[in-house]
Amino acid sequence: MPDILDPISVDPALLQRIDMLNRQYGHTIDEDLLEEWPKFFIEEARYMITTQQNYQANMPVGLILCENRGMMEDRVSALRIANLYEPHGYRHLIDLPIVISKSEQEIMAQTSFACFRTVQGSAPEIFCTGKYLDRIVDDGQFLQFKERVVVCDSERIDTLIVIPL
Amino acid sequence: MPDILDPISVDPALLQRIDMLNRQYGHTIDEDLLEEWPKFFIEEARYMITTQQNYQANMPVGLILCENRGMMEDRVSALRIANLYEPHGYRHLIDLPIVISKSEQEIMAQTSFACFRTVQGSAPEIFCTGKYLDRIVDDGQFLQFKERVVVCDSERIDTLIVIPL
Amino acid sequence: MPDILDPISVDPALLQRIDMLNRQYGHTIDEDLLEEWPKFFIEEARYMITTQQNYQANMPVGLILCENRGMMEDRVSALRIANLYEPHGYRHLIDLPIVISKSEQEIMAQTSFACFRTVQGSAPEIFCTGKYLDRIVDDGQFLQFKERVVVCDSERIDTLIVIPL
Amino acid sequence: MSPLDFNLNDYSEIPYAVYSDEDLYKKEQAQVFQGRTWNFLALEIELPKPGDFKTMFVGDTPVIVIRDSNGNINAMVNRCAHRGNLVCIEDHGNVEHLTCVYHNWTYDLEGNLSSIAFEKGIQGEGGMAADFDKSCHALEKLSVETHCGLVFGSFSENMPSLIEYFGPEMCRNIERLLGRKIELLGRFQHGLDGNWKLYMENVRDTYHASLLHSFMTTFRLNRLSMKGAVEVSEGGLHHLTYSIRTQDNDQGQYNAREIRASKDDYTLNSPELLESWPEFECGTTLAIQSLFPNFSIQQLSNVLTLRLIVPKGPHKSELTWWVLGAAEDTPEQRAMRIRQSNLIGPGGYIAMEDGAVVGWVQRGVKGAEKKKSVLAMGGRDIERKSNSRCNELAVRGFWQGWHNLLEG
Amino acid sequence: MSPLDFNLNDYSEIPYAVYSDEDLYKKEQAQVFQGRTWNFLALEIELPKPGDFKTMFVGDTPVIVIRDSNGNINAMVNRCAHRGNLVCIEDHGNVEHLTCVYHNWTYDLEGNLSSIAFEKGIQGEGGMAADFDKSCHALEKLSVETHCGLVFGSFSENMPSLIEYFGPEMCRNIERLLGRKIELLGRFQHGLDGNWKLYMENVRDTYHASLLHSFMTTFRLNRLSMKGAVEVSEGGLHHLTYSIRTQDNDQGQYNAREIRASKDDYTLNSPELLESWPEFECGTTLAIQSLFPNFSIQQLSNVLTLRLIVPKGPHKSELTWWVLGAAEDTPEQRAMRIRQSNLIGPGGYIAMEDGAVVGWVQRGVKGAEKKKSVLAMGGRDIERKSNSRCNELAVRGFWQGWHNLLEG
Amino acid sequence: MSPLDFNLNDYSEIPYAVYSDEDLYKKEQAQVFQGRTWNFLALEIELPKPGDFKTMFVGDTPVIVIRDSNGNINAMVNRCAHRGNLVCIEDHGNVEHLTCVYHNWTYDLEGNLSSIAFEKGIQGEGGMAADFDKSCHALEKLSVETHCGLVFGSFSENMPSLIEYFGPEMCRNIERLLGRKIELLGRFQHGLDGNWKLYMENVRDTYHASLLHSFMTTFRLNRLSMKGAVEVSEGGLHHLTYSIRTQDNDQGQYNAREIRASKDDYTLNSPELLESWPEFECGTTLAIQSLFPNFSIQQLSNVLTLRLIVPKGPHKSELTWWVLGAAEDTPEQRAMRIRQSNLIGPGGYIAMEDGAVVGWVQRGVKGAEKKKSVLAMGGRDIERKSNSRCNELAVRGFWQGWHNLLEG
Ligand code: FES
Ligand code: FES
Ligand code: FES
Ligand SMILES: [Fe+3]
Ligand SMILES: [Fe+3]
Ligand SMILES: [Fe+3]
Repeated sequence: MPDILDPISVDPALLQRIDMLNRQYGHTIDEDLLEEWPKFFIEEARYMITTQQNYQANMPVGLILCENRGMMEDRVSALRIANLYEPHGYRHLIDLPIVISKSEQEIMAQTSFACFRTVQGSAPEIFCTGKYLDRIVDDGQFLQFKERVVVCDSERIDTLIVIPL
Repeated sequence: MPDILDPISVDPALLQRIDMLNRQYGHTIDEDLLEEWPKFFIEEARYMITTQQNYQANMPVGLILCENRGMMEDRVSALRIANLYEPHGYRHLIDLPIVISKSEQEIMAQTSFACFRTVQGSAPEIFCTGKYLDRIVDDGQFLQFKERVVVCDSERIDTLIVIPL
Repeated sequence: MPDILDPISVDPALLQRIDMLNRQYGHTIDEDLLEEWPKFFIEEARYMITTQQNYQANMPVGLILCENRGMMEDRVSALRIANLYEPHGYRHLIDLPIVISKSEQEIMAQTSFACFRTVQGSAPEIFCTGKYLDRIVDDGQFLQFKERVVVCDSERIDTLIVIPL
Repeated sequence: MSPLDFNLNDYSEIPYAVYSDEDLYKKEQAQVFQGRTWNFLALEIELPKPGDFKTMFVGDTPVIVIRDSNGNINAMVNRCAHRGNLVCIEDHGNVEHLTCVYHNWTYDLEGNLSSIAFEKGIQGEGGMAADFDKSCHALEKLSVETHCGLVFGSFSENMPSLIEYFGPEMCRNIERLLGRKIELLGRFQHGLDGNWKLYMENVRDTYHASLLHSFMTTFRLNRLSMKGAVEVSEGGLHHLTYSIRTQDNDQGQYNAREIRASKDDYTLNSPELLESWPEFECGTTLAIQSLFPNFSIQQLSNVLTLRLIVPKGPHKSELTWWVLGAAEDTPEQRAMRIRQSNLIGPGGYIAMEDGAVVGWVQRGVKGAEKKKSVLAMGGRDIERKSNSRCNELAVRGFWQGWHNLLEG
Repeated sequence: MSPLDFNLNDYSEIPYAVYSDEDLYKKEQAQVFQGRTWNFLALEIELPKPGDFKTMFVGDTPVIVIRDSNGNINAMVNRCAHRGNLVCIEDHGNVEHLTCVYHNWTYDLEGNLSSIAFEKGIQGEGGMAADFDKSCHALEKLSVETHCGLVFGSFSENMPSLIEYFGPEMCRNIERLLGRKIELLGRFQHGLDGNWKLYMENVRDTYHASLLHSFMTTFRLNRLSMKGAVEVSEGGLHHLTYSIRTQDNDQGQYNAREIRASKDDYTLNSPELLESWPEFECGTTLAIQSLFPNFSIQQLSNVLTLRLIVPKGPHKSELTWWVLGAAEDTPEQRAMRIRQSNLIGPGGYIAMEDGAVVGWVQRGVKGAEKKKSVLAMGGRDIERKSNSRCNELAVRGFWQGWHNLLEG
Repeated sequence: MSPLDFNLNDYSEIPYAVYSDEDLYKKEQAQVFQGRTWNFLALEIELPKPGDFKTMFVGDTPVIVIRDSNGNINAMVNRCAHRGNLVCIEDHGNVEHLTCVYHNWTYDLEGNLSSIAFEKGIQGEGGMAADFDKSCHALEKLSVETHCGLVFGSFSENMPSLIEYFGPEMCRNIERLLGRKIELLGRFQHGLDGNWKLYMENVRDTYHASLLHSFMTTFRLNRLSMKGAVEVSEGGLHHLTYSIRTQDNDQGQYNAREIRASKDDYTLNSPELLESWPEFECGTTLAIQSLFPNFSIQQLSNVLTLRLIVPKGPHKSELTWWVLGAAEDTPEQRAMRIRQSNLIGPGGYIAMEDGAVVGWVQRGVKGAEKKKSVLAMGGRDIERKSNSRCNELAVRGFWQGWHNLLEG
């Protein structure tokens, strides 16, 4: 029997917790609660945005790289204080997660997403589609990302990317 | 610990009922069963479509306003009988709900959505992305909207909006 | 009371299994695991891609028609060996299913989807939006499609369609 | 055939090329929008405090409208005098001075260049060329005048005053509707797939309203059998039409069998949508006014709206709607305005067809670049006033005004 | 170099600018699509009943095709004689008369203006100008002729009859395929990122089929070693090519090492896809016919298709596919046609490459506006017939026909 | 005013039409990109093995860059000599020969036409015209030269060598940065909503960096008060600017009250982002170099990047970024480069504003087709070198080089 039909069996409750994590994650970004965004990650977490092409070629440099939560906080403060860009917002549609593996230490999950961007005064547009590749830790009470690699389907970014995906 | 990771805890069964409500809601519109659409609302419900800009500025006028179910039925009958427009249909992708608050009287939920429009003879296009801000009542058996405010991310509408979102 | 609010009641576990089936289905295509794709179908399954216009007019010819799993395997081998096209990939966003009917023999379900296409070197674009009309069989252990009819909202396809939807 | 090949002696036939010709589009920007016209810029109440600004477009040129510390409203092109960067990125906000982000050139709220980063260089090296005179490098300024809280600007100097430009008949209606403390109830953008002039024709087209808009006809919000009139100002530039619902001399002209738009069978479950109160002594229940080139003021029952249609190339345009109320409104009156606003905008029971028809005509005239439309309803002349609205008088007037400017 | 700088004495070199030049595109609309050509409009069976209409495009001009109460099929431009609005908004339907929604002008099913709303005004005021003559304001009409259930229209008057225009060889194939009761099995639209002429070249290109389409070559649906021929009609306008699969004089020309498209290794798990029956006495298993300017009829085994390629500007076009069956088909035959339809359309095992290559050439010739393609396969002349299909005869013919019309 | 109406004696005023004029765009393709320039094509390390190829654009013409069996890198237009199809569909790969999928014409890795399918026809019929000479139908070839692993190509023959074209000063910097074994750390595309020349102006604009980029100024990565210089090569074509962070003669010029970009209040939680090591003896911490027409090499601390800006019509362009490391890097050094790469690219703390400002200027100059920008910072002349970077010297140089080519 094709095992493709038989994904690693996951307790529905866990699936729902991961889904809720993604839901809150998208909500936090789309509602511009960006100061909260780093809290989805553990202190020494890694966050990277890259493209499918760079990812497949194992290129270490992507579009954005944070090697710990502090660097994520810096991304947010820069966006508030230092960087210049036209006002715009995202609307995430995040699919349900597929659990790739599960161990004592972590859960590896993959999730498809589309992110629409609305620039002030303009119509909504597709900004990015891609997948989240996550390593999630569970302290029993909360789920947090130990790593989230955002792999964009396209190697092309329009104008700039300042709000995290 | 960041409470952003700890959304108000909701009985999964309720979450699923709300989700099913949104599912049926989108299905009803996309399948052009519009005469059924008002039934998702209680008699004295409020339905409003507005833009993020008007919403944030507390502007009372949006794109469409129904102050009771009768006004919703009028929207549907006008669309069938009175108004002129090119044949077109929607395809809703509705995210899973986030429950903002829950009381005896009502559940407040927020849900992201994207609505694609296909005009006769044309390719599908993004018509609108945004969020539903809902006040939902539960008579024990059924969930219905007491209020649904559709907040569009963009302040710009292309050509016209006649089918409810 | 409007039965629109009262979809045929389905055991949540089944709903989740169907959802997981769709999730794996989209994952398999988007990750280019196309050799696995036919395994989502039973041997004598029917797979068809058509347009809303042809579907409503009961036209027997659509865009792609496979009358058994072998014809699906041929679609995959042709795409690998015979056909020429520019490198591109999909990103599916698949809504949650609505169960239309359920019997001993099969489950009929309908699911909305959007499929984004990223052609090498280009930005992501909407390739197709539409609905899956499924007849699903449950051997107790696994769910598989006895029939999947992909109904595209638009009657227009851009350039070509070689990867299944 | 040139896109400007009009009939010599009237404006009853319009070459379709005026909606699509690229060169004409460029000429129109120079002669109409940057020419001898007053263009609507903003509502005064959009800029309550000193430093408040908004950005918008005159034709397709980006413009800043801003209130200075003296409370005056100024307008200047949103283009840095240095190398052309947009000086204001946000579409509205409040600033102390205007600073271009590219090289930090700074302008006062009148648009004068007040400082240049490193004007004298650094450590005695670099700095602006000796012959460079800051006073010659202000932002490009528009003349600005306001009337009844409406702010207008012009790229031309020594324009006639707004009052003269509009003329007494037009001013009377502006004052009737806006000569009081108003408030903003909502604003939105509306994208149209057609040339801006198709929309202005529609606004000035007293012939179409009761024929295109079933809702309007069926609920007798406007019929040509009602008492009313259409006025066109000198040279055709502006127009005003109005009608009085309560005086309908209906003699069955709106026979449902002949007029698609009358629907005997159609009624509302919630007629409160149309609840209104007699807001004006004159009894006017519908008034539509266009102020050349691309601005319109409308009263429909108690919904007061402003519309500005901005070109986005020959084939596209963007419409901004402002929905207004009066400060003096009672809660009930305010509620009625809000409810009636279902009639207007991209989702309006009445207005939605106007958005659609602009796109349909644009598509209809494809391949007709050498053909003409005909505007012969109500004759071919352009009288200054008619008590009948069963004509295309105001549309012919639009073309007269437009053509004179273009050739002028 | 002008986009029309062809070799004087033949059509074996084509300036690439013909695929992108804007002015040429406009000229082409006038001289080719609105010129002395018969353009495919519809299948008769798409309009079975009086009042049935569909809308489509001749070139980029919107057209209505409609069956009147006498059962005749008429065609007229989908542009109101008043102010250019689309008269039909739906892409198909059934009506008693044609009413423009904008001002309710009404036309009969022949396109004659039958009534004007408020023609005489209201209460004696307004109404159409005295000199306005309804009979001079019909919808712009096309001449219409039908043959074997195919409806064609022309903007030109006194065109030769369809039969003369196509000529006997072309008619013979039309009759062979469609001279019986047919039914519609499916229809879809196909967007292409290239100039419409690139697609017509492809249709007429007997050289490419077995080289581009692996599926075709591998399963010996068409090889140049098979018995067949290509015919070009007088002046190059139309073409027909056919082959007989069962008579293949293969001498190893399709050596898999040299011809990318032959795949020795490739087989089908479900060969029933290709099951067919000998439908025609002549034994023809592949026939491709193009009827100038932009229509094609194709028989591939038992799949019968019609294709119309419509320009959407110089760089884009849109293709409509009709898939046909015969009323007399047995259920088995019908099933085979349906199964074989996997070969055609945007998802067709064979057709998909034709859609892609149009876009690739359009991108390839970017920056080559001053260069030319070469069509020297099979010499440089344009014979009326060749028993070899290893040539570009029919493509040269296309350019001859196109060029004569453009200059004509 | 023609888009080429420059001041006679200097390049301190630039007509805004250069960013939008359609005819100029066409002329630019011929005179600049297909003219007497060396255009960046690839990094040698992108094509390590014989048969490795990539596709890209010179101007808007599609080009193939490929390594042949002798290890030489060749470049040819990606346009089949037969009928213009793209010869390479994939954007990179490895091939033994170049085969066009349309009709199987095959070229060797130097672009010579080696075989034509059915050149002699089939069974003695068809085949290429007798007068057709394969040797005259190669792919259009570019001259190719490489320096320090950078591959350049030109449509012109007998160009000066790369070394001469760049000149010694420019070569010195290329060698400093790339004269060692390098490796590719990442590559991405970046879409910009503006004319390509706006981006090249930005690259050459030593005046803007510390004023536009808060991050750069706040963390003293680059200030005009630092020791540095700008050099412009003969005729203005190329430029180089550099600065040394450790030698800042700051005298309060960057007063946070006057310079928007200095943010006293702003600090990093994770300053390791900026950790760097002194990679170069010269002490240079920032070097930006542009090689005419559209290529740039940049060292920012330890981030080494290449940028190529390709036009996509007058109003759009596409930027490719290559991020480089050195084979000799220690793991710590590599980690620093990777961390510092947060400064560049579409998401770069510093680079993101450059992408945005290109679009803002393009929008700002709408409606200014008859106006000019002013480049008078640091005078109006074009010296070959200045120890101050507080000027627009290198931008004026760009226009000199561009204008001479266009008129040349
Ligand atoms: S462009 Fe505004 S300061 Fe330079
Ligand atoms: S445009 Fe058709 S009736 Fe006026
Ligand atoms: S176009 Fe390349 S072989 Fe014909
Ligand atoms: Fe109207
Ligand atoms: Fe083909
Ligand atoms: Fe910069």
